[in-house]
Amino acid sequence: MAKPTKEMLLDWYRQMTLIREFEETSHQLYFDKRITGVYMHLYSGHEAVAVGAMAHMEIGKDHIITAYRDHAQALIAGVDPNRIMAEMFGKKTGVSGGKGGSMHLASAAHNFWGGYAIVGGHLPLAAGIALEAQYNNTGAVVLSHVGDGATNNGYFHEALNFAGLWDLPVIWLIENNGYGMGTETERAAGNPLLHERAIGYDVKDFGRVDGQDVFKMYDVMGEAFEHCRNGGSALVEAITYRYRGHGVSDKQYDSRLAQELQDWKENKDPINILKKHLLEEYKTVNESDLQAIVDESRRIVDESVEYAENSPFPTTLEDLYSNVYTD
Amino acid sequence: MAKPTKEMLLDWYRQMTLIREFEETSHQLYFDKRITGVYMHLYSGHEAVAVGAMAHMEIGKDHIITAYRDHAQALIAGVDPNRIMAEMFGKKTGVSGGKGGSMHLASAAHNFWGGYAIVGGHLPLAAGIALEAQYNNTGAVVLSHVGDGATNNGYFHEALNFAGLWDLPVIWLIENNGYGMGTETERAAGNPLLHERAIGYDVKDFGRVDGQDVFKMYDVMGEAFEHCRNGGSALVEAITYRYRGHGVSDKQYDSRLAQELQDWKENKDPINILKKHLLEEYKTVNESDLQAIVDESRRIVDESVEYAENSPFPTTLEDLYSNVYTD
Amino acid sequence: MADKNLPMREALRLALQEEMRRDERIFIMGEEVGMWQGTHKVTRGFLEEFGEKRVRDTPIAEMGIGGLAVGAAMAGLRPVAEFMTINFAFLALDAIINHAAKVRYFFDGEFECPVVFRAATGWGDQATASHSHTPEPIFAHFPGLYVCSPADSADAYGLLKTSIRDNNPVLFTESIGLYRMPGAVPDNPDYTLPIGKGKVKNEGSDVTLIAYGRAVSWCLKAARELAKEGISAEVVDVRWLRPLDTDLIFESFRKTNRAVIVEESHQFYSFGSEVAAQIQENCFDYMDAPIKRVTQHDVPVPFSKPLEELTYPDHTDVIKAVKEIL
Amino acid sequence: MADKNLPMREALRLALQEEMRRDERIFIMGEEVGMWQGTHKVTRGFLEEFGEKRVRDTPIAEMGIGGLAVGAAMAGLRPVAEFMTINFAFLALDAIINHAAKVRYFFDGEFECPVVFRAATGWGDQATASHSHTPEPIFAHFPGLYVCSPADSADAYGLLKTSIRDNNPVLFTESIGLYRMPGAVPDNPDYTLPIGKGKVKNEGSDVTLIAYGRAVSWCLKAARELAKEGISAEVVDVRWLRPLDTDLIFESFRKTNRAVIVEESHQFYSFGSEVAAQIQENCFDYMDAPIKRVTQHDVPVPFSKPLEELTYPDHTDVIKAVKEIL
Ligand SMILES: Cc1ncc(C[n+]2csc(CCOP(=O)(O)OP(=O)(O)O)c2C)c(N)n1
Ligand SMILES: Cc1ncc(C[n+]2csc(CCOP(=O)(O)OP(=O)(O)O)c2C)c(N)n1
Ligand SMILES: [Mg+2]
Ligand SMILES: [Mg+2]
Repeated sequence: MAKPTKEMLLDWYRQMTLIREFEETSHQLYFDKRITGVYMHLYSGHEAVAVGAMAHMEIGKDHIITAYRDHAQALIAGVDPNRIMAEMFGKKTGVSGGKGGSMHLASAAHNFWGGYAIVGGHLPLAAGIALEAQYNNTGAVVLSHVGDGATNNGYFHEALNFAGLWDLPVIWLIENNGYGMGTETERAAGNPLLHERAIGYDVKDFGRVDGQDVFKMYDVMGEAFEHCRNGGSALVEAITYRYRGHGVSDKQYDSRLAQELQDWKENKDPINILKKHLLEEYKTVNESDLQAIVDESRRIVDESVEYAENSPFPTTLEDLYSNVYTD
Repeated sequence: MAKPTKEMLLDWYRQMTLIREFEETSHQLYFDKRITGVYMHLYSGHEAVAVGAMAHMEIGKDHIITAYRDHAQALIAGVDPNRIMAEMFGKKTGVSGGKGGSMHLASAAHNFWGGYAIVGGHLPLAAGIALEAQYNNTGAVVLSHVGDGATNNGYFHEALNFAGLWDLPVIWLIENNGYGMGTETERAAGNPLLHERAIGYDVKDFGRVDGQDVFKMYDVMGEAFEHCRNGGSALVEAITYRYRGHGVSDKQYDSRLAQELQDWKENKDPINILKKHLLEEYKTVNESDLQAIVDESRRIVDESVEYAENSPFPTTLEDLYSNVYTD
Repeated sequence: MADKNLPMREALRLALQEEMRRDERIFIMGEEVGMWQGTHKVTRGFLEEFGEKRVRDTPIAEMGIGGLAVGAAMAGLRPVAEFMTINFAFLALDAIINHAAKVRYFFDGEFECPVVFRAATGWGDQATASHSHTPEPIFAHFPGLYVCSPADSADAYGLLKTSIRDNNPVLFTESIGLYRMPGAVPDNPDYTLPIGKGKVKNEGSDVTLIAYGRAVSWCLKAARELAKEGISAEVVDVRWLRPLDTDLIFESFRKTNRAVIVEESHQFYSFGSEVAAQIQENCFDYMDAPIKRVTQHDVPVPFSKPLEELTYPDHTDVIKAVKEIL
Repeated sequence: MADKNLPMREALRLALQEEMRRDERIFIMGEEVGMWQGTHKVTRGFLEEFGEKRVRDTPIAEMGIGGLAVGAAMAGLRPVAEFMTINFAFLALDAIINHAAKVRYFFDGEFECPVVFRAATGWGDQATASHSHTPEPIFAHFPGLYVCSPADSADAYGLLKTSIRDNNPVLFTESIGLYRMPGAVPDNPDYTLPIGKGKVKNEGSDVTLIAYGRAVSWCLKAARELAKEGISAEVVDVRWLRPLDTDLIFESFRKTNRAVIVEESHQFYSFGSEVAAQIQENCFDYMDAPIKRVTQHDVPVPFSKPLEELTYPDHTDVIKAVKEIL
């Protein structure tokens, strides 16, 4: 894998801080009751996984799809943060017109096929999108995130078997954050080494990778993309951690796992790891450069909140009935 | 594994010939339109798999469950052939009162939990039956047959994961007869070495075994039973072949695979293999002894047909509505 | 042009074949659709003509088939996903209802999902309880999906083309009992029918018989018998359970003031339930008698031939119901 | 003995706890029922009291959960299998309908299947389209299963005990909107209620409001408001969708001659469809007006709060419907 350039690293830093600012702000907005609803799943702590993986996507060609923990993928794909935030508010200007909310962001223009709320439900969709790529010989690769908990669902089995059997260009990126809601991976999977399931489908097993280290993510995902470009499916298991519990409905999280949480934040924070590297590797990069990036992310998120706040709600019967069907 | 005694071998020969006679007779009866319906799946060619496996079951303690190809398991378990044949005729005297037919034989008294018609549907049931054994500490083992095609279904994934995760005493016996209906194992499974899926669930992989050789079946299944007795799940992949195609609805089978079929019959017939062994190993066993066993099987099957023919059909509304619910 | 006379199976096959010849994006996938030539032979010869790329045998993986078809459809292909029988589509309920029927809505029009889920439906031949459902109404309960079930060869031909050409997800079920039934098929490769529009299959004035799929044939047979006794029965084939052609139903009812609704499935929370509810809500002043329903007995379907026959209605039950309200 | 006042969640918890104390064979399994204390806290404290053997956290594997519970029930245990929400039970439709509801029948009584499938049901809190179903009717379409959904704490307590003690498979759904609603609960550990029997929750003479689950509370509220205007509404809570208490429905209707059926789900092929069909079939001569139905709009449920609120009916829609037929 070619060593990423300084420009790339700075862009990753921008992406990761944007995600972090966005998620932490969303968290605050939720507890301020400005974002409502019962489902909102944040990506804080996972940043290096999506950033390192999506860095290999050829814009306008490759595809990305995930579950309900989908804000980061939308942001990295380049979807307008204003419209993402507006969606979380349920506004008409949201990417999904306020109909989808936090769990259902998507943008056809960005080949972001969306976030899905049924665990495992998007996995066969990923295989189907990959079938189109193979069918029309586009050379595209589909990147599909998968939660550790989702790997125990029948959808995972059937989708990966299709991918292995038909050599569909899909990368199954397991985000093993240690839990499915409150259930540890070990209490849900007969074999907690989830990547070992790949062999059952003739999907290439790229093993486990430290999902907090964007460099390690970048390297292994590079190989996975390469593998799939030549037709075939790949599986990568990234070990990561969720800073904000399962979702906003997760009341007991912080208390139950305070210690574990603190350890990850202090010693394995993906942004700190990248920051440390940047400062050590590049004399030309200093604290203030990086702070400027954080500030810019901050500004973008603040603006998105303002945009969302000032946007109208969908309210009419016409809004309600539009897009049930297409004509 | 202790070497099976001569008496055991003769009993296996009895079981295998009884199954063969029963199935071939059923086949004839179907084409004579004396057995009706669209679904009937015969076990001819598979005999050594169930016989070698079930030989390890502790009567009244262990459990057996399978899919719709279920005549053999019923016969080996000791269910009255008369009542099995009556069921295939849809008679009131059938094991399932005529309500289940060929695909739904069962007998609580024999710990035979039945044949099921939805591919993969019985697999979580097997796990549930094993949970009862574990829950009540009965020391019982559940033997669950699985078709090669069924291993690609979500039910397989979820059931095996439960078994591996909770150390449920279930043996998953894959009967890889090369086809799911008309689809070769290789065209349905990403990795046609189906036993390799075990690792994904922490189910112990006992590899592949020649399902036509009852001795090999007996040995590997002995180890599998031993493993599960101490709590834990096991997977065995038996390679076998179906002489009568998928089922009676399978019109093109004989023609399409005539050559392949003939090869299996001539060179890998499970009954011939056992017969050859008996005659070579035991001077005291001769052709006529074995013929007498076949004749007895023949007689039992003839009797069962007569019994079925002479039994009444269920015909009343009371028959129709009984056992929809229990009171 | 002169019509062809084809059994429904062949009408479906012709429609699918012509559509696949017309549009490269259309492909068929499902268990045994290829080498086996289709469990019900609707895809006979397709593998040879269109090749493995467009005629795809699948593993026995209904939830995967359902979801994969949705993804392929969103991405621009036009999948026809065949469930060997509708019973196995129970395993794809989530893929069909929570994905196919909703992706357009919860992304507010970002994607289209032009998928057709084909499935053989209905009972007979002692298929037993788990293999004998006609559950169209439970799928049609949910908005976002269209549900269609043809009653004869001409409709099968036109409705399948309509379903394939439409850009919404369609559940298209084919009564096993009709596959062999012959009927005239228009010799027109662009023969399509409007979505959500039913058809009067027999004009009448004394009573309206309402059904879809195979039950329509019982109604037509009943109408013929009733005619001999001087009773004039109108037969309405709704063709679509969703959208449901209530206008046509009301129009007929306002003329006859009596109705019998006939279906293959169980009675509760089903087709007849909705149609009867709709009529009394919208045609109250036209009701001269209670609306009757003819359905199968409220039991799982047993194997034994005499019991199975006892389970299901036929034209004689329709005639009986009609006479009860005349 | 004096009644306790408990929110429905606590009434369910108490019923389950008492039953598990009474019968060692009963165990609870499902996603997050243990360490998390239950997504809806119905099993709060259970892991501590009953241990891992009887309080089993499961993988996210609904079809497996459904089937495993069926096998365990056949083998002699008495599983209470919790689906976090009924939406996820779509993935277990085959396990519930083709297995739980049929094993007794197709083996002609060889086995019993005393399983209770519990699931939170209903909408609200912007759960979005795939997480907002109240699909009890589609499950209740099929014979072999019982389907129950309580409307208040006392019923929740008694009906859950009834369902657990019965030897048939029961789908038991709990309206999320009712979990917090307080109500009197009889202080009697053996408080059970008859299967398939509904209850008049408010006596009236001008119109009958028929519902189950959460919709009952809208009916009661509507009845109170209507009373102020001198309109006397009887409220029938059917409690069970299968078996459905048609006798009680007919009895009330023959008294009031008018009915409005209220439900949380979509209109087509649903609860109101069947009840309306039943009434006009069996009480035709007592109908003074068309039977009205109040349901949610025929769209997937949107996220945005104002749109979500627009989607669903409440007591005001019930009042409106009543006035249309008075
Ligand atoms: C089929 C289904 N079952 C249950 C749920 C409820 N649920 C939502 S997220 C979740 C946990 C998923 O965990 P994991 O796959 O590890 O993803 P993570 O949230 O950790 O990113 C569960 C059980 C659901 N949405 N869909
Ligand atoms: C869920 C489901 N899908 C499809 C079918 C139709 N079907 C019945 S048997 C079968 C093939 C099963 O093959 P395999 O598992 O290898 O078992 P075998 O018949 O070879 O013993 C299929 C596709 C079904 N019964 N259930
Ligand atoms: Mg996780
Ligand atoms: Mg096979």
